[in-house]
Amino acid sequence: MPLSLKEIHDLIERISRSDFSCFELDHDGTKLKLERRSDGAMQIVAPVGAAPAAVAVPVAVTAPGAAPVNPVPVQAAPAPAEDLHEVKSPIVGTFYRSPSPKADVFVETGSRIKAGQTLCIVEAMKLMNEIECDVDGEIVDILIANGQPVEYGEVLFRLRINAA
Amino acid sequence: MPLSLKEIHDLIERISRSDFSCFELDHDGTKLKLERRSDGAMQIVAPVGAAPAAVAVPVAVTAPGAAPVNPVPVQAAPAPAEDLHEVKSPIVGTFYRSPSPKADVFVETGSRIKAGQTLCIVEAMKLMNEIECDVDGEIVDILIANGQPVEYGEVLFRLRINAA
Amino acid sequence: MFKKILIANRGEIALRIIWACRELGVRTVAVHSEADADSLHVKFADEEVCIGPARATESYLNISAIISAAEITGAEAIHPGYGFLAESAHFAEVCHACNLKFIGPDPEVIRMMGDKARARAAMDAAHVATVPGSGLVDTEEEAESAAEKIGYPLLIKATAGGGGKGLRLVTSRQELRRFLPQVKAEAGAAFSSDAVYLEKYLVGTRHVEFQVFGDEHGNLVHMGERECSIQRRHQKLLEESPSPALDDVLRARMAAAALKAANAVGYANAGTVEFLLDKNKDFYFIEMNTRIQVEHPVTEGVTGIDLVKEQLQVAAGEKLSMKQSDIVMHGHAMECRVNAEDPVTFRPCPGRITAFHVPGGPGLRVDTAAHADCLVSPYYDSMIAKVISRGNNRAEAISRMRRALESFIIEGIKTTIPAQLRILTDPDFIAGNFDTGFMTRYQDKPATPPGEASDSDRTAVPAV
Amino acid sequence: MFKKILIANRGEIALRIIWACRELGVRTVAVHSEADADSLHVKFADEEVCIGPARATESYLNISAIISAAEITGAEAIHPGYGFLAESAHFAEVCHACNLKFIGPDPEVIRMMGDKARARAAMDAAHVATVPGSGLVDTEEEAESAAEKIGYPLLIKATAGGGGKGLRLVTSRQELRRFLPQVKAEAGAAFSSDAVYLEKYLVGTRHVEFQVFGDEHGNLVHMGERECSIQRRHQKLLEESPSPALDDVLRARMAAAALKAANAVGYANAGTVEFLLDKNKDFYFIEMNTRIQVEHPVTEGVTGIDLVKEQLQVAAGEKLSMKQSDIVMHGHAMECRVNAEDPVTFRPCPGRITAFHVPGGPGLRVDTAAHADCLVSPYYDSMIAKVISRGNNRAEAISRMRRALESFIIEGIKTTIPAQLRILTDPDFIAGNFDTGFMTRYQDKPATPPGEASDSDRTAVPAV
Repeated sequence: MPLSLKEIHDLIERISRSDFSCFELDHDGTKLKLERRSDGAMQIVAPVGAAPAAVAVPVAVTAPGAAPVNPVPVQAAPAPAEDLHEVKSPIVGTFYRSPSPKADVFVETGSRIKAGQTLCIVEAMKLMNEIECDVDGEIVDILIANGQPVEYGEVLFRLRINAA
Repeated sequence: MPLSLKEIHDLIERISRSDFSCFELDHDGTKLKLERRSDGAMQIVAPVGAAPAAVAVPVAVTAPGAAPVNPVPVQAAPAPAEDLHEVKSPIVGTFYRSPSPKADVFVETGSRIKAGQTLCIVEAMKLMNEIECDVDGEIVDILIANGQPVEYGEVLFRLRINAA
Repeated sequence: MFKKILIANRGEIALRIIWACRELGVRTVAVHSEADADSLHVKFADEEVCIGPARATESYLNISAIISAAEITGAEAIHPGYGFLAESAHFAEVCHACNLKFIGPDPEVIRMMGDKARARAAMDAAHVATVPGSGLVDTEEEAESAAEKIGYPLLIKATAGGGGKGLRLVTSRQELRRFLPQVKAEAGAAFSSDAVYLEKYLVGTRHVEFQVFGDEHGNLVHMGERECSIQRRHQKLLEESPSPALDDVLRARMAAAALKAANAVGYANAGTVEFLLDKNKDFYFIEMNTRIQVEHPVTEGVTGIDLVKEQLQVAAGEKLSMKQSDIVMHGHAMECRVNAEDPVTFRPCPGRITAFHVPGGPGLRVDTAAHADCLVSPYYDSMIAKVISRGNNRAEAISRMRRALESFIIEGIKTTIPAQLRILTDPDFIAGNFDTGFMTRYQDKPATPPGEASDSDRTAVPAV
Repeated sequence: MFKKILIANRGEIALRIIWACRELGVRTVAVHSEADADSLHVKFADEEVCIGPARATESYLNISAIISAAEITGAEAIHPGYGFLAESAHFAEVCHACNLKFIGPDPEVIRMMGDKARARAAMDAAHVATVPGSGLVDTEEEAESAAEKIGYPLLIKATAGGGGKGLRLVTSRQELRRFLPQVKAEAGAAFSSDAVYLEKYLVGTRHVEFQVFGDEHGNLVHMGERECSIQRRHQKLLEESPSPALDDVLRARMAAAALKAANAVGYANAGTVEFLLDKNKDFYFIEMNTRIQVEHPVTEGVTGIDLVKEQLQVAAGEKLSMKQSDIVMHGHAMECRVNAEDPVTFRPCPGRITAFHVPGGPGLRVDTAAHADCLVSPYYDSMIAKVISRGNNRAEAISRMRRALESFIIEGIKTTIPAQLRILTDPDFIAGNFDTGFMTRYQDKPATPPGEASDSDRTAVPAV
């Protein structure tokens, strides 16, 4: 028997409150897939079976009065394939792709990187902190635009690690 | 994989808050069965598999400050077998087994009853309301003592209905 | 003081009464329908009795079941709350006949104030101004001649009416002829009395009511006013005290009239005298509510008096705990009623509440019997919470109410919170410029004339 | 007024500051550790920044991350709450160096009051009585000669101590010799300063503190006292105002001393002057807390003033919104801290809250960031809610608190509610007869001497 609407609502609610980035279910005629975008909102990608069209709206995991969520287009932040390595910001600050406004960027999408190579700068309290790569690989995604603020733990880059 | 202790706790909590009278789960090595007694408490009947002994205690579904639940001894109020008929009080009042203090009781355990026969009196606002039986059968249980108050809908008698 | 009382009500007001009893050391008996077996008023009472099935007529309006519940539990008194049997003179009489103290005024006072024509006559005798109107009118001819004297527009009102029923605005003789038989027929069907009278329809009026309180020793005080003009189809949405329309002189005049009205009938316990106030600062008695009101926390906010505890003490024969000179108002209080209704159509939206988080912080109070994972029943009133804010002035009370409603999380059902927030940001509301027609700006067309008495917390009492 | 501020805290105080900002129309930035991503202060703020992992030293005590968060969000000021960085003079200085207004007093005042010896010297100069004691004592000989002058019993206290650490009761010269090096070693390890001094140990004293408030224009007022003698091992459990021990004359004397203390250092913003009060009605300055206190709602309850809004206004350069003569106390207020702790052993019991229902009704306030299905983190303070009751007198405040705690539903974890209820039914507590030793009757043996300053809301600040 496929899941009821209520059951699907419950699942959505539950997953919304979790920190999973992806949830897939194939259950007796119901297929449900939830993916979390990098801005924290959930998107219902493929409600099939018993799920009516009415639930196929993004479920923003925000309380009333909270800042509006800026939906990031799916193309800009595809879910990482299983072998992509993430480089996260170790500090709060402002993200810069080059050592100075007129200088070349440290890396581009497609750049081949060695561990220890500088990927970017995060400025915090007027200090320029160089963020180094911890693996050998190739840049697949650069998730932050030049000059944008970053939080602690925010993903900056995704790399395909070199095959051994 | 059997359920974790946490998962079992969650299930118990969830079912406790629900109004299910019985819950059974057979899931990859874990078998769990919960049954609610007539006083509203849950009893874990058969936690097997990953469920440790520590959870095998009755979960009383009461809030702090609420009236204490009087656990009904299992012998005194056995769950009705499937063919027992219940006679409930249609009004709030005081239960009397005989028409006057010195008179004989209307019925005893084991009495054979015809539909329309008086089983007891419930006094409300000084009026003596005779409660009549709605089936033919034999009295199996008398659940209220003489002179005790009864609520609306409270079970007074259980009868075994005569085979047709 | 009583040792044990029974509460003949449900929801937030039943809980409110339980809190007062606990503070006074009085034991409580909750009664409930089968639909309410898991309700908080049942959980928090010391004892509970199921009195019938979900339908109110068979449970919360079932006098015999309620009296029996009091008898089997040994309760000494019954608090009726608001709605249900709170203004049933018959119920109050049955209580007394069964040696149960009814926590409210004398049955005869309830009966008189429940009959609009008799209440009006009593006020006329006490020299309290009432809205210009007629005596009972039966025939078309009587009505027309009375209407000539009063002038149009006017209202046809059923003596036993309430809740917007048995009420019709007419602007001409033609309309009067057309609607008179209709209102009589409606009233006869709904209230088992088809007596009607005519009343001048006042434009641009405010609904301002005074809280009065008497004891059984002849003492009587007032506790200031509540401004209740923000109504939608006779449903109060937001109440506040003090009223932005009153100055000290007008307040003193209206308070004196309220005390005169209550004195005229020898009033004991909590009561509310409702007035219409027009732009010339003239005010007219419209009715007296002989019970605790939904909006009593507004008065508690500015006076610091616990009205329900006072009700219990007075009913137990004690003297009022304060003199008039002890009652001092501080700051400003405001109440919003949060209903399980669509915020645009105001249609009830019962259902299961999946998440529920009440706002906290200074100057806020939330009275509710709702909670996470509770069912808002379709059988009863749609009000699920009252939010009361208190500030040192009206601006602070408004800003506090706004942030409270913005941070009140209720998921799973629709509520009127968006409608309340719209009111709280309306420039006319913020400036204090409004009358009972205020809410018409948010609706396409009023179905009944805006204005005057809201009876949302009075439930029609069937003859039992 | 500021357009946007950052709140460098978590839990109920972060929410409390958000409420104040919303009422003033100030936008808020929440900062949070990875463990707090789903917390209510994050949900209710206008913006939020993750500043580090769960450990407080890497997040809520991480000055560089907090300042960066303020910079990337464009906040103009930082409210530190209580605990964490609230009494770090260094943090306040860094804020100012980065053009961020620190919402609190001047860094130099924070530094002076955080150094017990310097604070004492300032009070001596201002002729505010302090507990008889010595200057810094380094050697055994210095200590012994100072001890002869003060008399036993006395306390060895570390200058930088707090939270019950760096503190030892000694009753004889032998004990002094034995424990002096031990306290110095402890203090050196815990606070990076091993400076200690001696202080007379007073028996049967009460902890009574005065709320003071200054602005940057030289105005200074007091808002009455808070009685905080109900403590367990220097943790306040219950606070109230007014104190049952003060009459008007003593209140006026102590208030004058509190104002003198604050004036002596040119105090601006909210502060608390703590006194020990002995049975002879003599009182001694013990310390000044240079921040908002956990128990500030008690003062809000009796004065009607919103202390956090006042903090923001004063920090923005406005004058105090009231004069001393405007501040009038009404009724009685009481606070119970509900902690996720075993009610007998007081050991923290973190875990998941499965059901959470806060009490409502008149005269009650609950400040909390907890909710149903939330995790009480083992990383931070165990306080999950503050319940504040207000009544027209102490008896009403007590009965109200009792019914509030009895109806506060928290399932899934243990809380201190049973311990609080025990206090609220204790005849000595009800009679107002207690001192800081009160709680020893409920524990086998106190590990540290009962009495004086509770520092539960002051967190040791690591050198950053």
